[in-house]
Amino acid sequence: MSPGLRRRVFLAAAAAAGALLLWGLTGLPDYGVYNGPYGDVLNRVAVAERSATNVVAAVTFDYRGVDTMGEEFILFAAVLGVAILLRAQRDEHAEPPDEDAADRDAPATSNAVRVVGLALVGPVVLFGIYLVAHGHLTPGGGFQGGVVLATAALLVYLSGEYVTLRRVSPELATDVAESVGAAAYVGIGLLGVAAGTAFLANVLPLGQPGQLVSAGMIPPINAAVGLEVAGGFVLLLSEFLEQTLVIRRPGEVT
Amino acid sequence: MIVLEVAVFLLVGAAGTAVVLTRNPVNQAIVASFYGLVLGIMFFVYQAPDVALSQITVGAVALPLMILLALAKVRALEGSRRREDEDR
Amino acid sequence: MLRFLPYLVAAWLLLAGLYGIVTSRNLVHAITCLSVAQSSTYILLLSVGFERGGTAPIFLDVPVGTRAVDPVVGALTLTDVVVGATVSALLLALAVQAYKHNGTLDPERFGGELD
Amino acid sequence: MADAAAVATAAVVAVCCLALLASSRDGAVVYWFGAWTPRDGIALGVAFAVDPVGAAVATLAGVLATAALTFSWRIFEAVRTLHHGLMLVFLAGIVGFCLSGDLFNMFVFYELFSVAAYALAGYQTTDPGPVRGALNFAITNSVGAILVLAGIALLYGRTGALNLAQLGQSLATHPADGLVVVAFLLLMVGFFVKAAVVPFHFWLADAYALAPTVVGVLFAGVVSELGLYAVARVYWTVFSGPLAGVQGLRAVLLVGAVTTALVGGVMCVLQHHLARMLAYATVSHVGLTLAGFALLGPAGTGGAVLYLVADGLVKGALFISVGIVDHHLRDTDELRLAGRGRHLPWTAALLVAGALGLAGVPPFGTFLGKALMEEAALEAGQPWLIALFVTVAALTSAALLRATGRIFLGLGPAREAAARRGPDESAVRHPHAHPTQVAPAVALLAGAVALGLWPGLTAAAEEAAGRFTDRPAYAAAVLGGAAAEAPAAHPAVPLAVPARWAALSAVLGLALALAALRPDRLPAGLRDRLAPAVAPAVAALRRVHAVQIGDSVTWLVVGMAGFGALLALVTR
Repeated sequence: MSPGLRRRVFLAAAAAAGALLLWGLTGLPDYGVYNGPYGDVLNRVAVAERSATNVVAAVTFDYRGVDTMGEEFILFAAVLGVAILLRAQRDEHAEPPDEDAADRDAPATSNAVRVVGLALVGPVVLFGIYLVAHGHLTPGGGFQGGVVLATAALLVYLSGEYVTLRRVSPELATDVAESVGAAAYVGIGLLGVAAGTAFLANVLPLGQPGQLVSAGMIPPINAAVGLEVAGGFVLLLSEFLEQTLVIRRPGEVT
Repeated sequence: MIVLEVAVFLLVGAAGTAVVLTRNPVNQAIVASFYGLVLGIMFFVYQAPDVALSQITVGAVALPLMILLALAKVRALEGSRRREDEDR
Repeated sequence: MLRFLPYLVAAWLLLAGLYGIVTSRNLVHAITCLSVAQSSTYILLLSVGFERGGTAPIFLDVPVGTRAVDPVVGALTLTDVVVGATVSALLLALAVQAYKHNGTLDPERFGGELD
Repeated sequence: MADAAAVATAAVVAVCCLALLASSRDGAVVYWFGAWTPRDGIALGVAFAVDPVGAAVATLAGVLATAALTFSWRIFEAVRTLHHGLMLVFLAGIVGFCLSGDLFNMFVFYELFSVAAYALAGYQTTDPGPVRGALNFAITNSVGAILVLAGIALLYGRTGALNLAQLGQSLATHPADGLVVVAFLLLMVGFFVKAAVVPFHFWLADAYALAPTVVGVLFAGVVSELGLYAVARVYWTVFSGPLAGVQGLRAVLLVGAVTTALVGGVMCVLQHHLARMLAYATVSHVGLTLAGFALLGPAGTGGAVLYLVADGLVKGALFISVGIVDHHLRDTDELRLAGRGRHLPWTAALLVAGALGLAGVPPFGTFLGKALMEEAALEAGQPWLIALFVTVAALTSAALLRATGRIFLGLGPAREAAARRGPDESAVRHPHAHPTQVAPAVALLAGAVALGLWPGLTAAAEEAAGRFTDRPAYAAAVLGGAAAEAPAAHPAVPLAVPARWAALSAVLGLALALAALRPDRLPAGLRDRLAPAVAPAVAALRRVHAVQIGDSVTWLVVGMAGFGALLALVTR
């Protein structure tokens, strides 16, 4: 189809599809009205049953924990996929960036930016860990905390410290973090099987609601997810970075 | 409160449309980052702070960053391609 | 008006994102448009679980039994956000590859069938 | 080492799924993750609800993955570990998708195997084709996934449930309204994108044909069929209550089935690239399978499932055979390869056997599946479907027989072949096919034959389908309640008449192939009259199929509007 024809065909079809969508959407309860029952039941029982004050976390990691396990494997598959796509390509170039070259190629950064960037790394890491550790109590958790941790690694890069980044998070370490995170999720799930109930059953002591050590297996799962997400996102970002760096040959002005 | 909600919904609709209509991918990444932020705010209105947090970290930071990195990579490839042409 | 507005916004964003993909002349642009279409599902999910006057489903400072919004849609949307981001990352890697082989990000200039 | 571990894992998965299949024969096996059993009919957690149909599809995936990984034993060098990891994640996603009893959980597994598939389709990075195919595949299928999720959101807003059984119970109390129809539309279209039902199929040929063989085996063998499985599963567990009285639904689905079968069949004949040929054969056989499901009864469903499994084995074997051709002759273009396969008689035999499997000739399992579907078509008052089955099976087998004749016997007009000759014509890598390459294909074909010879298989399939289509029994098994009564025993399907139809397919296929290879033997009058009539239509069909990403998404929206309009019409 030519671009013009395609646009016209799409607009005509989208008008019809939009009308159908609206027809379906009018069947929903009004915005602001929730009829339940799933969410209402969980809001009523989750805190007592799981000692987790954040019911979203209880749903994510306990009641519907297998969804989240699938989600972690989606991340795992995507990272494997990006790696398989971009690494195979790097092999074509046959010259991995040695550290000197990488140092030269990293973006030029002013000292002020460098200092501010590096100074931010500590607080960002702390914030990330806080989010992971308190996931069962307050908003946050392994996923949000993991992404925040990954941005800390990125801050190091943006401060022009590519070499430091390679040293702090070498490919192998992030690979391992990501895989171990995914495997740990399955491992924690198997605890339930070992205890004689079901896969992903919460068999650890639940403790008191509101305390840092409570909600049984939810905090360990949060930690596993945090590890995987942080490793996964650092890998994703650094696979793209690596690409940018390989292409620029040493001595080249960009 | 209701006025605020309506304003946020309209802003989300407008920002999303702006992302689609921004044809230059570098500019689009910036607009997309703003859209991610607006969506995050909307999720606070929805009383879903968990989702808002991850939307802001992913939609406003991580994803635009990956887009920019991919574009940087493409530009680098473009440069080496042009150099090869000149060599020839 | 408000009772239907979020659904309207979601439907609009879905179609707008698809429009962007259909008319796109740049793969990276198309991928960002896909993430806009994806975001319509976040809005739709959270809208159907929203309860006016409800708090966030976090019972640290408020007692259990307080009216709260549906925690399930929150969990579903969290998963959805991750899925959207990872798919986008994979697509970006493919787009970079496509540029490497074709010298362009314009799908219009990739050529048709091989056969 | 990595090879052995991957093959062993896939084989263990296949065996486990087979065990599940055996143990679920007397009723669904329900497993609640986290031990969250339902309370007062409300599911708190996520369940796997395994029945023979889901377990059969999962077993098919496990068997195909084992065969594919065995085939790739000696081929991958550089990225082996990453590749095998992705393959196993891919398999895990498929298995989870088949076993899950929760709509959102199905979506998660759907995305899991899809994400793995996008990467696997595109990673052969030295060749520009796969990347382009993978991009179209990934974007179009992601749009499909978004529609699925929108459908889930609609259903959740109405019922506050995600468990399939609970959703079905909740919807059954009211007749279908706009929301139910549109939710069904969104889920159906989303899954039809994966199934490559016309007009959602435009992404498929590039993605399947350009993917590495080891991946193509699973793509062509089971992934498309998963889309159909999902539509059937969701229809029978969730929508069969409110949509039960809708007379026109069968017609709507049959429109999709017939279009898909014919477009796929014709496009298959028009291909000269072997893997593309198999890709379009997949499209057309998806159409046939959909016809079985579209009859909306136990017999049609049972036949469709039986056909799906046997056909998946046959197509897997064919994809491996094409992989052997590619490995040895470094090409898969029928015209360029003309006469160059003379030293590969075993591969030729595999392709001929596969073509007969596609034609649905006894003793292949495809025959039993088709016989059951034909029986169901007669019962449902749709005898014309038999003509469709005969035609389509003839088309796809003709394409393969033609290619086999040309490549391995050197038949066909010389000038067509000469025009396509490449420079490295003499490039033959290995004189003989390696056993780890041939054995998986032989094993898959043997499996398809074993299914065809299994005594009482049609009755068992019909019984399994009887459970699959019994919504109250499914709900009782998942949510607790009165035990389902044992379904009635089914008489064996008479096979004499279907055998004649299958023979007709094969004869027609052979005749078509010979006509294509020896056009000079056709009466001149017929040739002169046929060519001008067919050529414009063929050109138009080819033009429509020369797509880029924007086109396949446009067609997706067109298809959604079309199916939506039809559904709106019949549910009025």
